[in-house]
Amino acid sequence: MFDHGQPSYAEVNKDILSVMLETGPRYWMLLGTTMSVAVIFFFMPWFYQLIVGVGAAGMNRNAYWGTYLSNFIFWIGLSHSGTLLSAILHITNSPWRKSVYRSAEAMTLFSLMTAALFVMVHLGRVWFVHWSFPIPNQMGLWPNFRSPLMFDVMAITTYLTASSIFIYMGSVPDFAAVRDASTGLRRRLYTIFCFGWRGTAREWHTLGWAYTFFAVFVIPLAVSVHSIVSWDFALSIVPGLHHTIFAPYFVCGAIYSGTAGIVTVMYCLRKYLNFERYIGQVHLDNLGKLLIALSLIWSYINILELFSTWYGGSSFELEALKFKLTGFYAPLYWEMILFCAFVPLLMFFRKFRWSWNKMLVISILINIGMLTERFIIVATSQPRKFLPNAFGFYFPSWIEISITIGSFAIFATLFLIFIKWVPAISIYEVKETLKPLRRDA
Amino acid sequence: MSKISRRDLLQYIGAGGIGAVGGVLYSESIERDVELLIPQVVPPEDYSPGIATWYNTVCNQCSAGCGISVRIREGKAKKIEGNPVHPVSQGRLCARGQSGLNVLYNPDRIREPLTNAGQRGTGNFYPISWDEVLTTIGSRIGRLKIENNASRVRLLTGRVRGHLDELFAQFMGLLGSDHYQQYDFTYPSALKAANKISFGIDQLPYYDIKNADLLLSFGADYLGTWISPVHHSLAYGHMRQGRAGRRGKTVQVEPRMSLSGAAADEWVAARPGTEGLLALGIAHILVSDGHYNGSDRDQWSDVLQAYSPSAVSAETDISEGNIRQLAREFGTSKAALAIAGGATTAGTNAVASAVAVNALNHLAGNLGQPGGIIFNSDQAFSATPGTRQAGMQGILDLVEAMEAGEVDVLLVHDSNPIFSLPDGVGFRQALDKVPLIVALSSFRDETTEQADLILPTNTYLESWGDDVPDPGVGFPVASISQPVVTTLYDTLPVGDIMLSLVRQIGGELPMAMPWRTMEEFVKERWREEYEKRGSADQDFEAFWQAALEAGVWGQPGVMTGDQIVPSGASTIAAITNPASQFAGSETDYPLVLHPYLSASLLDGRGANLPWLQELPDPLTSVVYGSWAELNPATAEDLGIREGDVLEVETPAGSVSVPALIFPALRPGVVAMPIGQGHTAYGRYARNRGANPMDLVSMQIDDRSGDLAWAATRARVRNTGERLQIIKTDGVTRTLGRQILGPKNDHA
Amino acid sequence: MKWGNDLSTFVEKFRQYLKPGYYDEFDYHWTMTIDLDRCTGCEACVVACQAENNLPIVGEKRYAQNREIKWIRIERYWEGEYPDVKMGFIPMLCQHCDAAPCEIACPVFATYHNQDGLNTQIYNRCIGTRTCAVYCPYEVRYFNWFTYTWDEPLEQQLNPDVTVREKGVMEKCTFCIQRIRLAKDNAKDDDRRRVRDGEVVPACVQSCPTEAMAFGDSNDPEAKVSKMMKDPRGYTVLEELNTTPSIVYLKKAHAES
Amino acid sequence: MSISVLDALRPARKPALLGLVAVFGLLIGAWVHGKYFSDRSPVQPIEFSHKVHAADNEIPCQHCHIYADTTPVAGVPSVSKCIGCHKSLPSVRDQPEILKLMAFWENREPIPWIKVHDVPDFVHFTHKRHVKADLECQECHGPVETMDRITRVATMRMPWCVECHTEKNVEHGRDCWTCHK
Repeated sequence: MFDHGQPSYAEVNKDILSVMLETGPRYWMLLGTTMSVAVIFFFMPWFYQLIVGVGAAGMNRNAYWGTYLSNFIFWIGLSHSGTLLSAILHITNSPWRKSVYRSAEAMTLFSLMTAALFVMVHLGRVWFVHWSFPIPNQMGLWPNFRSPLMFDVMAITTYLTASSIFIYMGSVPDFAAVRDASTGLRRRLYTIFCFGWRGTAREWHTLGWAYTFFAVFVIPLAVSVHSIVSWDFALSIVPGLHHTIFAPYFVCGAIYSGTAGIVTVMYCLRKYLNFERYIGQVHLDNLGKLLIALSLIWSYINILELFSTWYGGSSFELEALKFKLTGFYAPLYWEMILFCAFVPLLMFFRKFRWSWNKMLVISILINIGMLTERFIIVATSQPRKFLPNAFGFYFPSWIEISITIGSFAIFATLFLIFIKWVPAISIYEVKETLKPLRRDA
Repeated sequence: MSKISRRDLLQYIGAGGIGAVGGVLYSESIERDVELLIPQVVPPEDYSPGIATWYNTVCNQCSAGCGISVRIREGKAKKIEGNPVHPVSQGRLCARGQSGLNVLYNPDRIREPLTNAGQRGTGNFYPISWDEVLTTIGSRIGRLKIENNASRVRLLTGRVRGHLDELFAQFMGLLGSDHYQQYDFTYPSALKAANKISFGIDQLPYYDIKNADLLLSFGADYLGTWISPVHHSLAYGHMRQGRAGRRGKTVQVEPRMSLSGAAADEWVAARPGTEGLLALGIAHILVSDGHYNGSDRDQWSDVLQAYSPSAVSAETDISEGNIRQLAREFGTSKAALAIAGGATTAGTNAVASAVAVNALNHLAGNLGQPGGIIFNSDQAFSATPGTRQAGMQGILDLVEAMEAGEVDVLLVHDSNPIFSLPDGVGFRQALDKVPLIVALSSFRDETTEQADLILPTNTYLESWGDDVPDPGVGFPVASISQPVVTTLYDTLPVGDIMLSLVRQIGGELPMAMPWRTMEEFVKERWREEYEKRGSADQDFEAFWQAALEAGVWGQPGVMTGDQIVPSGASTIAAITNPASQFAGSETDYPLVLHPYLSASLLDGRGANLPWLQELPDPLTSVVYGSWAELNPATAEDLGIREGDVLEVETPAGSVSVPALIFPALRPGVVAMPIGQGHTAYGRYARNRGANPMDLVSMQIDDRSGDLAWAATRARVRNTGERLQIIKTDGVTRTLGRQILGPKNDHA
Repeated sequence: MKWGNDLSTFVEKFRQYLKPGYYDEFDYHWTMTIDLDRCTGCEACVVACQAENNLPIVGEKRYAQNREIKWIRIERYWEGEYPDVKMGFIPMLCQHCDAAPCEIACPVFATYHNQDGLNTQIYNRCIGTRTCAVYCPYEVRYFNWFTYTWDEPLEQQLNPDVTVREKGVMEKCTFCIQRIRLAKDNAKDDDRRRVRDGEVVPACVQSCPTEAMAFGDSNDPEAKVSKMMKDPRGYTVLEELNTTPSIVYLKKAHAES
Repeated sequence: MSISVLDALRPARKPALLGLVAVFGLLIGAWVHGKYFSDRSPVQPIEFSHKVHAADNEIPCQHCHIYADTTPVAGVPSVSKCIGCHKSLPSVRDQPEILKLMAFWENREPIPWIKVHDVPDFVHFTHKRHVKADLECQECHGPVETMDRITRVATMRMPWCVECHTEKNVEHGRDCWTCHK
């Protein structure tokens, strides 16, 4: 598990906390860059769009949904594996989980936030977004509980809440460690954050029980969230979207892209935060195997979708399929197939699975594939629905492309802030995996 | 809680204070905007806020003369609908008519009298007072009159009917000038001339489409642009589904499918310019196959000898079988009707074509019959519609006179010859020789831009007047036009301007034309008419109020005078070969140019109305801009795709327009809509598309003196540039989807 | 006390949903028939709608971006090739489906079915998710991508009975609900419980020069639409989707030969 | 654990209290604004007193607001309507407010009254239906006859409308299209 020899408890504390406590100019430069990219590419175009109207984006009367929605799904998808994997691996008691789960869960949280931002960007009148929450009011107006979008609101807020609690709960002992290692204001803050954690047996017991409970609770939630997101599409009768397979397809795709995302994040943590000792070959190997499995399931569902469409024989569906496979956006479709179905097969070879650089490339390719998958779903189906005379075309505008780029910067910014506030690797759980105590610390 | 220190207390007070200020600011921010309640100083009698009132008047967007009802709320016009009691529109109205609101509230209206301060053609105009402008014109004309040179004053108007026409005529007559002409591009002069030849009656008869069983239309887009589209549409609807168990059939003969062609059961794309020949071919079969059994059968047989099906088939490119089939149907239908219009009556042999079509009606025996041609023997009132139409010959005479320096003052009202005439006429150049050009217009169109003085007129929704639809509806009808809103700007109704001029000129004119306003004049004329007709069952004022409320006066069911059924002799005598001669040789110019009236912009007069600019063309769905249509096969031969910018060249000139592939167009024809290509005429019209009139060679049909605007050959060249054609259509094939109805249906 | 109210209405509503035939129990069932044999595609209805319902003048640029707003549009379909080429027109407007796909989509109830059998759109409740438009198989919902303005003084012709929609709001055909409202108002003034047949005429129906359209309450068996609907040529567009539209088209007839 | 949590939260107690006070201040501020500084009772161009007209002189509402029972709007009386009575009322002719009125009349200018009872553009409201349903004017406009300067007593916002429609069980009173346009 530890590529460079097993550290002592003190070393664990020092390695992990130093990331938080010692901040060099490189960090500030990086944070400054990501923040300015986020402002310039995301918030400024959004502000412009708020003033002139959603018409600033490339959507039109044939394509009412565009990149904003496809990005929303992408980010929701990316959010999937963090908490889900962490919870599953916690229940199955897999020790290799312990050094990766914290940042994976953070990834969940931040991609959910980014996804929520895309909902805001997508809305025509975002200033009334609160109407979609079931807030009691004098007018007696409720949201429409039949709407898949309403399910979305519920599912995402629940998932966001649960994920936040889950990550927070797991961090409480670590916050105590931060408190102990720091002074002044930070110490006072972390005293609050850790609820005065003292490390008594009863505290450990309660934490362990609650954590397991939450892990069990979060798993079905995570599955339901992306099912519900898929229903935004599948509950419509639009050819190309109206598939029963969509819920498992989306869940699988989400875990797939999320796992690939974890690989990317792991690479960065290891490389730039010097966590080589904690994130090692075993993680990479296991994640690689998981990716292969997910890729196969994903490919299978994809084939299933094509097959059932063809077998169903509905002329509307066939036309939509034809456009997807051979129309204007066909190159993107085949790119997605290449990146998500074929490239991951390389990981059958240990040479690829064991190489950090190769895995980084593969994981990024997978996520590019998944990003285009969502785009294709949105861009090929709804501009060509039932009435040929109303067929149209969708191409994203510069505003949309810019906001897409900016969203990655927002994610990066949030992550950069995160590593300064929360230990990026679970200190106490890593310690659990150390071999029986060496008494030199 | 332990005791609170002073410092803490201050902090709490501070927090509370900030909160309170925030609360006030928040409440202030959700305040409503201050709105004012502006009462009226003195309310008008029929004013009730929040409730709409309807006023009836007459549409002036084309020459059909539909009655309209305008919805008024709080003194503003909100919507135009057809006048339900008006026999022409019967409560219905076309897109152009409904866009009349855009005329009234057009941002580009002329709001005050303008002068160009001696710099003609620069487009710079300066405001001038009504007094000054009227004095200038009045003294100029007055001097000419005193010098006995009144014939040096010319008046050119658009289509003007009713008593405004009489006012103009009186005015010019009293001046001593007989040069009052009307020019309206859409006026069917050739048809009228042909009818005069065939039937001996100088009018447009009523075509009773409503009761016809077979309607054979030669180029006449009767549902879109021809004569009275709304009335024809009503008739069409009735003919199709209004009679139980009897569905009328329509056949359309034209090289490019028009709105009526799309509605027709059969679309026959005869070679351009040979539609009249086809009519004669059908006539030949009608006579030879014994469908016609009149006493003059032998004469018919003789004159139609040359037009045997085989000969006609070779000329028209329509199979012999098809011609025979058409003839059989035409001959056996209970009520068959043939009409001619559009490009068929815009060739060099336009009258001959129309006469050929008239021959068909003769042979079908539908004259004076239901479902046939009905003559309006009683023209309501003294108005004589259309007699002032100059035709092309009249315009050429005017141009000649201007060139020769015989015109000192040219008054132009509501007519835009610079736009709607080919450059070959030289109208624009001739204007340079005229010392004073006065435009009476609501908009700065191309011709108005050349004027020295612009007298802004009220739109038809702000004016008094009356109208007699031409052709009528089979019984006497006259409509009243009344202002439905108060005048928006410092403009005057055109009748009032003329009457003011009368007073300015002085002499015996004010004695002979004593009215102060158009309203007075119209009312007096109606009173005279009322008394003449001896309708004494109520006093005139009551009648007048009733007429104003109804917007129309008529005597339905009264067919005054016997229906004249002319003999066929004059038609027989007039039949000549109706093949059109095209300008340009076939080798240099392989294609035939087919300009057609735009369904929304008509001859271009609708181009300044945003609703019409945004109205998808019925057959191509194109908005904003013009295009050249090519048959898919022709386009493929020439290697042209949709959106390629073409240079369309004719002997008369060339324009650049994007190409549009149009499936219902005869190969070898390039079709272009008329209407765009304005160089002035407001923000919505200006510099948009191309004007096909720039391509039309100056050719005249001798017998009517009308412009043969569909007799030019053309060639196209792909410039290699691309231009997006803005259209709303996606895919125009059903892809096997049963959108237009289930496939295997018994109906 | 409000909570209790809300809950009881909610329970009642839910029971109604469960009850089959919920959609049949409306006061009125406004229905339109369009006779394609009469329709000539002249587009008078398009302008009538634009005038009545304050549809914006979007301008050339936005037209080119496919962002026009036309609550009723004419769709055209070619059949065959030259010379046997035929054109079919079909006016397409909101079908006011009884089982409308759009109605389940809106998270805030901006679109719902009201007691008149109308598929309604409350502009001021709309938050602009555009889901309804994506779900609509007839593509008759239009979105205000921008705040549209009128060149002065064109705004004077705006109908005061219809609001001007702001950016970010979905809009669509309402069957000219302001006219329905006026007719009901008049009926109330006359102490009538119901509106007479022919009393409500939407702008498009009113303008149609060939009288191809009819409008009325199909719950009334004597109404003109009820009779028209029984025509053997009658069909609804995309019947296979089971949206049960309130617009019945009468198929174009063919000439006997 | 419980003890330690409270202990740990002790530093957060004061900020929380401060926040609470601020929220309380916010509510007070909003209330004060609504009571004293809002658009509910703006100063009109002429200090017209409904008390004098409606209560002291017992003029019925619809004498001046003539359209209330027949059209959607109540109708603010025209200037000529005011003058109609006031030219034959020499007793008050010299009061400053009446002089203002006379000035408007002589200049043939309308009086720019500030709207107190206003609903947004997207609301369809008709006086006719409400008057015909036998609602007293005061039910919505408050005791106008006691006011010297008109004050809006109701919010004229949607909850207020819905409340009444619900209470009175108006037919389709809660259908959105009844009031929205």
